[in-house]
Amino acid sequence: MAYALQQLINGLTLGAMYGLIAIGYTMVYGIIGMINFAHGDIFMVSAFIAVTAFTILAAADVTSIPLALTFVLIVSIFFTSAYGWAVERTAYRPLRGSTRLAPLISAIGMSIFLQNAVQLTQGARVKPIPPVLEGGVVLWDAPGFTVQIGWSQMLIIVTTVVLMLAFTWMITQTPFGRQQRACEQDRTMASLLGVNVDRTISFTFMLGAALAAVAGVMVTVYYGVVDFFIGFLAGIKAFTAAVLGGIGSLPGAMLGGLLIGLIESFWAAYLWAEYKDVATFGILCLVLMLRPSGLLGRPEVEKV
Amino acid sequence: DLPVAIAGPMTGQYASAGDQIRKGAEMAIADINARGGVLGEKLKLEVGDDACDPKQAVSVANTMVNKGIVFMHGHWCSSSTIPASEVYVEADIPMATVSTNPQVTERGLKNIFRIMGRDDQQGLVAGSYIADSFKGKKVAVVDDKSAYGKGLADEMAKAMEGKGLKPTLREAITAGEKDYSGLVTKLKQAGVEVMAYGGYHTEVALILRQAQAAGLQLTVMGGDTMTNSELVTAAGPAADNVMFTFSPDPRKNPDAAPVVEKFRAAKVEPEGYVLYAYAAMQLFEQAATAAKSTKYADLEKAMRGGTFKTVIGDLAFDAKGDQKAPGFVVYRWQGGKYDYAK
Amino acid sequence: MLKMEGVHAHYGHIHALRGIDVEVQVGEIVTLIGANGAGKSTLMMSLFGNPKASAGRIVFDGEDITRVHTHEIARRGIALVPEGRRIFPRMTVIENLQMGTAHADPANYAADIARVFAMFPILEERQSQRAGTLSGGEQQMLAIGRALMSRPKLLLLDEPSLGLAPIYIRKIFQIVKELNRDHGMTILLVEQNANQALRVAHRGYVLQHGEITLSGSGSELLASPEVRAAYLEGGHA
Amino acid sequence: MSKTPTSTLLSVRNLTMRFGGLTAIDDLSLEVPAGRITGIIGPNGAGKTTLFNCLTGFYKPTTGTLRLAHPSHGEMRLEALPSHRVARDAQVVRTFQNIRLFPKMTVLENLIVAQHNVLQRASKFSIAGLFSLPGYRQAEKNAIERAAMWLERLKLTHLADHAAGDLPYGIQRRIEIARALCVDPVLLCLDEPAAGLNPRESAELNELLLYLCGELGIAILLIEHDMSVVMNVSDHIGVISYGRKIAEGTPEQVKNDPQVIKAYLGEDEEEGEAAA
Amino acid sequence: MSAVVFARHAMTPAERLRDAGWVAFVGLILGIPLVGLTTVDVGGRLGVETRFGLLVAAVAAVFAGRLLLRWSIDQARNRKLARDQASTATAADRAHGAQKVVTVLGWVALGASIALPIFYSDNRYVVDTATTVLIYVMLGWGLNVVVGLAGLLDLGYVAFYAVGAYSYALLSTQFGWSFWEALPVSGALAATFGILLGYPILRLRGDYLAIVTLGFGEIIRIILVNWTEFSGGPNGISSIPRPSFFGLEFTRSAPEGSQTFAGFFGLDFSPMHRLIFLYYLILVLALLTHAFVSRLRKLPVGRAWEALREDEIACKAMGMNTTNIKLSAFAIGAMLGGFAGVFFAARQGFISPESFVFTESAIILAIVVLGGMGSQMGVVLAATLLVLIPEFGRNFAEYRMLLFGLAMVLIMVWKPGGLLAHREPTLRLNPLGKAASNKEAA
Ligand SMILES: Nc1ncnc2c1ncn2[C@@H]1O[C@H](COP(=O)(O)OP(=O)(O)OP(=O)(O)O)[C@@H](O)[C@H]1O
Ligand SMILES: Nc1ncnc2c1ncn2[C@@H]1O[C@H](COP(=O)(O)OP(=O)(O)OP(=O)(O)O)[C@@H](O)[C@H]1O
Ligand SMILES: CC(C)C[C@H](N)C(=O)O
Ligand SMILES: [Mg+2]
Ligand SMILES: [Mg+2]
Repeated sequence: MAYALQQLINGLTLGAMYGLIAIGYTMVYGIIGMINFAHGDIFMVSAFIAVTAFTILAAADVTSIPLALTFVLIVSIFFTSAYGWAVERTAYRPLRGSTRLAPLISAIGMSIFLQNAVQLTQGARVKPIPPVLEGGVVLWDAPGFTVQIGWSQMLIIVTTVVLMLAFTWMITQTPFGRQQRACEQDRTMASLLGVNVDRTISFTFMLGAALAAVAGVMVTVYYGVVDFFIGFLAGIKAFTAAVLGGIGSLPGAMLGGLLIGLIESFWAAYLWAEYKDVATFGILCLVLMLRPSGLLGRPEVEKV
Repeated sequence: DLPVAIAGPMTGQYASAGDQIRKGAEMAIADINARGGVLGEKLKLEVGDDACDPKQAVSVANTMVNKGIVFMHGHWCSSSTIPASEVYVEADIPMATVSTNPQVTERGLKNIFRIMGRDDQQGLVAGSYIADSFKGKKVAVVDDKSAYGKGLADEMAKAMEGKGLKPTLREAITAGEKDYSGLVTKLKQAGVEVMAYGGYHTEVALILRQAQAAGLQLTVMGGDTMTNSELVTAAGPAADNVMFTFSPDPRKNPDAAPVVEKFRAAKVEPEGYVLYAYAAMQLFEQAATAAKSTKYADLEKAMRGGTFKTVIGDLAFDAKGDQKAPGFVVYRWQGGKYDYAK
Repeated sequence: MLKMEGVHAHYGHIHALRGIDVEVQVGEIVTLIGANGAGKSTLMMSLFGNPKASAGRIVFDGEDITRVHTHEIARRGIALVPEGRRIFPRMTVIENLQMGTAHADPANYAADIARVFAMFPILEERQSQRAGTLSGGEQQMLAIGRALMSRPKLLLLDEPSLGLAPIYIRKIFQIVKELNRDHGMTILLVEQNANQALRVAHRGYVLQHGEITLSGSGSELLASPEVRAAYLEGGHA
Repeated sequence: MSKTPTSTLLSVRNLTMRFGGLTAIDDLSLEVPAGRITGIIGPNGAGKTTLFNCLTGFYKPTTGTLRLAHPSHGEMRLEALPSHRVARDAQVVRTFQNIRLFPKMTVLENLIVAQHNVLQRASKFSIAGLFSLPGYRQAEKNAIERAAMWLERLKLTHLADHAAGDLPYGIQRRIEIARALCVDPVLLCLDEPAAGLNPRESAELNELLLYLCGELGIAILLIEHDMSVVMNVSDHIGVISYGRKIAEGTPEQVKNDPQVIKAYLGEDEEEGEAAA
Repeated sequence: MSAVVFARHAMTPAERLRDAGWVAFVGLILGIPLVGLTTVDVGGRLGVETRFGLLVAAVAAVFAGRLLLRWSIDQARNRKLARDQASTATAADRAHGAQKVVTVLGWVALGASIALPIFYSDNRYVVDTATTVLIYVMLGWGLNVVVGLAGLLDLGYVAFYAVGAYSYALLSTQFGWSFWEALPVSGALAATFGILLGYPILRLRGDYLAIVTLGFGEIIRIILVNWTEFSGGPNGISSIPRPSFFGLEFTRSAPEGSQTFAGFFGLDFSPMHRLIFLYYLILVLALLTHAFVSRLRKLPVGRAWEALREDEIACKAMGMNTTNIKLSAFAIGAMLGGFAGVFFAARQGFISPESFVFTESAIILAIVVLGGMGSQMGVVLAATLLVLIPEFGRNFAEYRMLLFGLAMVLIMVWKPGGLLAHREPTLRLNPLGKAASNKEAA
C-alpha cells in the first residue's frame, strides 16, 4: 500500500514532467499543425542554460532558493525563447505552404543540429548541479517503508497544472488564442482578416520554447543532471503524451503525460520494467483505436 | 607516413568515451613520433566515428581500410567492434580493442587483440566479491539492456549464485531516461542494500541521486564503465557508494608515471580508456619494431607471440586474442578518486 | 479610392493577370464579370498582395499598397468574402465572426454582431456550432458576416451568392445596395450572375484571359451585345 | 415533356438524421423514379446535403430506410452499406457541394481512378497488371476510351492532362460530374452542380443533364439553387425545409406553392429595381 | 501584352548591413549561453568558463556569412527571374523538359551504378558506401509507397526492416536456410506485419498515425532487445551467413565438395569479390523494386494510393474500398522494407537492435520527403545525399552530425517540395510533344 502510494507519487511527478513538455508540443502543434520534433531539443538547450545559470549563482554564493529559481527561470526563458524564435524563423517559416511533411523533416534536421551543437559547445559530458531543493514531506511512515514527496516533486506538479490552466485560458478565451488557431486552420484567410501571421507564429514558438524552458529548469532542479541527449527520449514521450491526450488540447497533453507517467511507473513497479514502453505504446494504440483523436481531442468530423 | 587509426563513439551518447580514446591516442602518437616514429616512419592518426552504431562502424571500417591503415585501436562498443572486425580481418588489419563482450574474441578471428578483460571475467570478479563481502544482504541485479550491460549483469548474477547468494531482484532499465525513482522505490520496498549494475555510469549517477533523495542507502557494484569521473561529478558524494571492477589501475603502474604526469600537465586526467588508447599505440609500436615490418602476417605473429611493456602493464595474448593476465580488481570511489577497495 | 495600374500577377509560371487597369471610386459599386478562369478571383486576391503583383501599381486611399503586407492591407479597411468561403472549420460560428474583428474597434462589437445576426438569423441559431459542420449556404453567410464585422471601407465580394437559396440571393443583393447607400460602403463585386450584378452596379469591367476587355456603366454593359452573348445568354436569372 | 410513368428507383422512408440536439432531417419520405430527374430544393441548411450524405453512406441515418430497386441486383438497403459499397455495388454516385477532386492528379487520371473497381478486377490483384497481360491492357484501353468519351462530351478534352486542382472553379465542377459518370451510375446525385457556373454554362449543364437522363436513362437526383437549372430540367421537385418535406410536384406546381415562395424563393418575382 | 516584370527590389548596402547586423545580434543572443559560456568540471564540481573571444569570432562569422548569403541569394534570384522572363516555354514544355531531365538523370545514374565497381574494383570503401546508398534507396522506395504515394505518415518503417533482417538471420542461423530461400519468406513475413500494424489503425489520420507507427517500431525493437532467447537480445545475432554466388562461396578456401567463387573462375581470392557481388545483388534488388513500384504506380492500386492521399472521402464516393487500399500500401511498403532488411543482415553478417532505432526511420522518411514525395528518382538523389553527407563529414570529425542536421534543414528550405517535386502523370491522353494532334484518336 505504502509502496503503491510512493509509486503513485513517482508516476505523477514523471507524468507532470512529460505533461509540461507535451503542453509546449501541443501548443506549437496548434499553430503549425505539425509536430515540432525539435521541441525536445529546445528543452535540452534550456536545461543547459539552467545549469549554467545555477552554476553562476553558486559561484556568486547566492543561497536564497526562491531568488535563485526566479533568476534561473527568467534567464532560461529569455534565452530559450530566443532559440524557439530562431528555429521557427530558419527552419519552419521558409516551409510555409509546402507539404505538411517538409517542416517535419527540417525539424528532425534541426533536432540533430541542436543536439550536436550543444555537444560541441558544451561538451559530451553530463552536467550535474548539486541538489537545489532538498527534502520534502513524509506523507506516511508505514512500517518498513516511508512514503515521501519531495519539494521539487510538488513544484513540478503544481507548475504543470498552473501553466496548463493559464495557457488553456489563453488559447480558448483570448483574441490572441483565437488568432493562433486561425493561423493553423487557414493562414491566408487569417492574414486577409488582418492577422499578422508571421508574428503570431513566431510568438507562439517563443511561448512553446518558454514552456520548454520551464520544463528544462524543472528537470535540472529535480534530477540535477543533464546531458545533450535528454531531449530525445523526453521529446518522444512528450509527443506520445500529446497525442494520447489529443493533439492540440492542452488539458489533453497534461492528462496524457500523467497517464503515461502512471503507466510507466506502475507497470515497472508490478510487472516487467523492461516492457514498460511496450505497455505505454500498447495503451496508446488501444486508446486511439477507440478514440481516434485521443482522450480529449475533439473528433475530427469532416462535413462533406 | 604510417596511418594508424582509432574508432569509437566520437559523437552521440557515449561521446565522452570516444573523447578519452582520442586524447590517449593523440598523446601516444605525439610521443612515438617524438621518438622518431615506427621503423623510421612517422605515425599518422586517423579517427573514425561510429557513434556506437553497428552500421556506421562498418562504414568506418571500410574507410579505414581504404586509408590503408596498418593498425586499428577500437572500436569501443562491442556491438560496433563485432561487425567492424569482420571488415578488418578481411583486409588484414590487426586491431586492439577494449570491448569486453566475450563474443569479440569468441568468433575465431585472428586479427583481434583485446587489451582489456572480458565481461565474463569481470562479472565473475564482481559477483564473487559481492557474494563474499555482502553475505546476508539483499542484492539486486540491474542492467540497462545494452549488450555490454546485460552481459555483465548476467555474469555477475551467475557468479553470485555460484557462491550461494541469490539476487533478490533482477531488473532492467532503459538507458537515457532520467527518472529512476520507480526502480529506487522498488529497491527500497524490497529492502535491497546492494545493487549489482551492468551498464554505464550516467545512469548509476542518477540512480544514486534519486536513491539518496528517497532515503535509500545503496551500494553499487559496476563494471569498467564506472571509471569515468563523470560519475563523481554527477552523483556527488553518493559516488562513494560505487564499487567497480577494472584492470589494475594503470595510473598506479610506476612505469606509467611520466605519461600520467604528461597527461595531467596537458589538463587531461588519464582515467578510463585514455591510457588504454595510449597502450594500444605502444603495442603497435613495439610489435612493429619487433617484427621489423608493418605487414599483417608479421604484426599478427609478433603480437600473438610477444609480451609488451605498456602504460597499462605487460600485455600478452592467448590464442583467441584475449589478454593473458587481465586480472580484474575491485575499486571503490572515494572522495572523487577511485582506488582498490579493501 | 482604389486604383490598379497595369497590374500583372503570376501563379508560378501561370500568367494570371496581364496588365489590369481598374478604378473604384468612393461610394461606388463596381462589378467584374468574366468567364471561368478569367482571373476575377486572382484580381481580388492580388489587391491583398496574395499573389503579389509582379508588375504595376495598386493604390488604395491615396497610398501605394503594392508592396504592403497582406495583413496590413486588411487593416486599412479592406475586407474580402473569398472564393470558397474559407471559414475556419474548427472554430465555432461566433469565433469565426470574432475573427472578423481582429483589428476593429471592440466598442462596435455588440452592434456589429447584432447586425450580422439580424441579416442571417440562422447564424445566431448556430452560433456555437463548429463552422465546418455548417451547410454550404450557411458557411457562405458566415463568410459574408465575417467580412462585415470589421466595418470595411472597401468590401470585396467574390461570388457571394454561391450556394445560397434564391431568397438569400435576393437578400444579398439588397444588402449590397443598402451597405452602399446607407453606409457609403464601396463595393467590388464578382458574380457569375452577371445580369443581377450589373443591375446593382454603378460600373462594371469585363475580364478575359487576365485582361480588361470592356468597361462601362452597369446598364451599358447589360446592353452590350458582346456581353450578352458571352455571359448573359442562356440564363433566365 | 410528357414521360411515361416509371418505376420507383429509390424510396426514402421516414428518414431522420440528428446531430446531437440538432435534427437535420426530420422524418422525410421521398420517392425517386427511375430514369427521371428529381430536383431537391430548399433553404440553406434544410438538410439537402445531409440527405445525400445519408444516401451515399457518409452518415448513418438515425432512423429510416433507404431502399434502392437496383435494375440488376434487386433491392438494396443503402443505409446498411458503407460508402464505398454504395458507389460500387449500388451504383449510386454523387458529387460534392465543395468540390472534391484529386487535385494533384490530372483530369484524365481523376476519371480513370473513378473506374478503379473495374480496372482492379481486370488487373487480377495487380498480377495481370504487372505483366501487362492482354486482358488488363484491354480493360485499361476501355477505361481510357470511356474517360475520353466523357471528356469530349463535357468539352474537357484539351484539359485532360492538366492537374485538376489548378483549373478554374467552373471547370472543376464539370470534371467532378465527368468523374462521377465514369463510375457508371444508376442514380447520380448532384449537389449544386451549377454553383459557380455562369448562365451560359448553366444552360450547357441543362443539356447535359437531359442527355444523361433522356438518352442514357440515368436517374438523377439534383440539389440546386439555380432556378434556371432545376425548373428547366426536373421532372419532379421535392422541397425540404428544416428537414421536412414542405412541398412536392412538377416545377410549375412547386414554383407557385405559397409555402415554397415564402420559405425559399422569396416574395416578389420581379427582378428588382435597376441600379441607380 | 508585355510581360513587364518588376526587377526585385534591390537592397541598398545600408540595408544589407542592417540586415546582417540584426542576424548577428540574434546570433549573439543565441551564442551567449552556448558559445560564450560553458561549464567545466573543476574538481568534481562545475564551474563556469567564459569564451567571449570565441563568441565574438562566431558573431563576426555570422555577420559576414549573412552578408554573403543574402548577396548570393539575391544574385541567384535575379538570374532566375531573368531566365524566366527570357524563356517562352509553356507549362507543358516545362513539364516535358523536367521529365526529360529526370529520365536522362535516371539513365546516367543507372549507368554509373553499373560501372561503379568496375572503376573502383579495389576500393572497398567506395563499393561499400555505394551498397549502403542502395540499401537506403530501396528503403526509400518502399516507404515511398506508404508515405509518398498513399500519404500515410509512417514513423516506424524501421520495424519492417528489422522483421526482414531478423527473419533472415534466424532462418539462416537456426535452420540453415539460404539467402534465396529466406528472401521471399522474410518479405512475406514483413508484409504480414504490415497488415497486422495497418489493420487496427486504419481510422487514424496524420499525426495520430505517425505516433502509432512510431510506437510500433519501438515495440518491435524493445521485444528484440528483451526476448533474448529468441533474438539474442542486445547481443544481436552474429555470424550470419553471406549469400553465395549460385552456390559458390566467397571464401579463401571452400569446405569439402564445394568450390569457391575465386576457385571456380580461376581468380585470385580477394575479399573484394564478395563486396562487389553484394553490391550487384542490392543493385538488382533495387532495380527490381524500382520496376515493381513504377509499374504499380501506373496500375489501379497505384493510382488508388495517390487518390487516397489526395482525398479519402472522394475515394469512397468513387466506390473504392479505402481499407484495402491502405492495407495494400502498408503491406507492399513493408515487404520492400523486409527485403532490404534481409539484404542488410546478409551484408552486415551481424545484426542487433541498435540498427533499428527510431532515428533510422526518421532518416528513411527524410529521404522520401527530401526527394520529393512520390518521386522515384528523388529518392535516389536524397538517399545519395543523406548517406554521403555524413561520409564526407568524416573529414570534419566531431562536426559531422552537426553538418548533417544542418544540411537536412538547408535542403528542405532550399527545395521545400523536395529535390524532384515534379509529378509525372501515370498516363496521358495527349502524349507530350505530340500536343493536341491526336485528339481524335481518343
Ligand atoms: N492557386 C493557383 N495555382 C495555379 N493556378 C491558379 C491558381 N489559382 C488560379 N489559377 C489560375 O489562374 C487563372 C485565373 O483564375 P481565377 O481563379 O482568378 O479565375 P476566376 O475568374 O475567378 O474564375 P472562376 O469563375 O472559376 O472563379 C486560371 O487559369 C486558374 O487556372
Ligand atoms: N456533421 C454535422 N454536425 C452538426 N450539424 C450538421 C452536420 N452536418 C450538417 N449539419 C447541420 O444540418 C443542417 C443541414 O445541413 P445540410 O448541409 O444538409 O444543408 P443543405 O440543405 O445542404 O444547405 P445548403 O443549401 O446551404 O447547402 C445544417 O444546419 C447544418 O448546420
Ligand atoms: C565499456 C566499454 C569498453 C564498452 C563495453 N565494454 C562494450 O564492450 O561494449
Ligand atoms: Mg473565381
Ligand atoms: Mg448543401
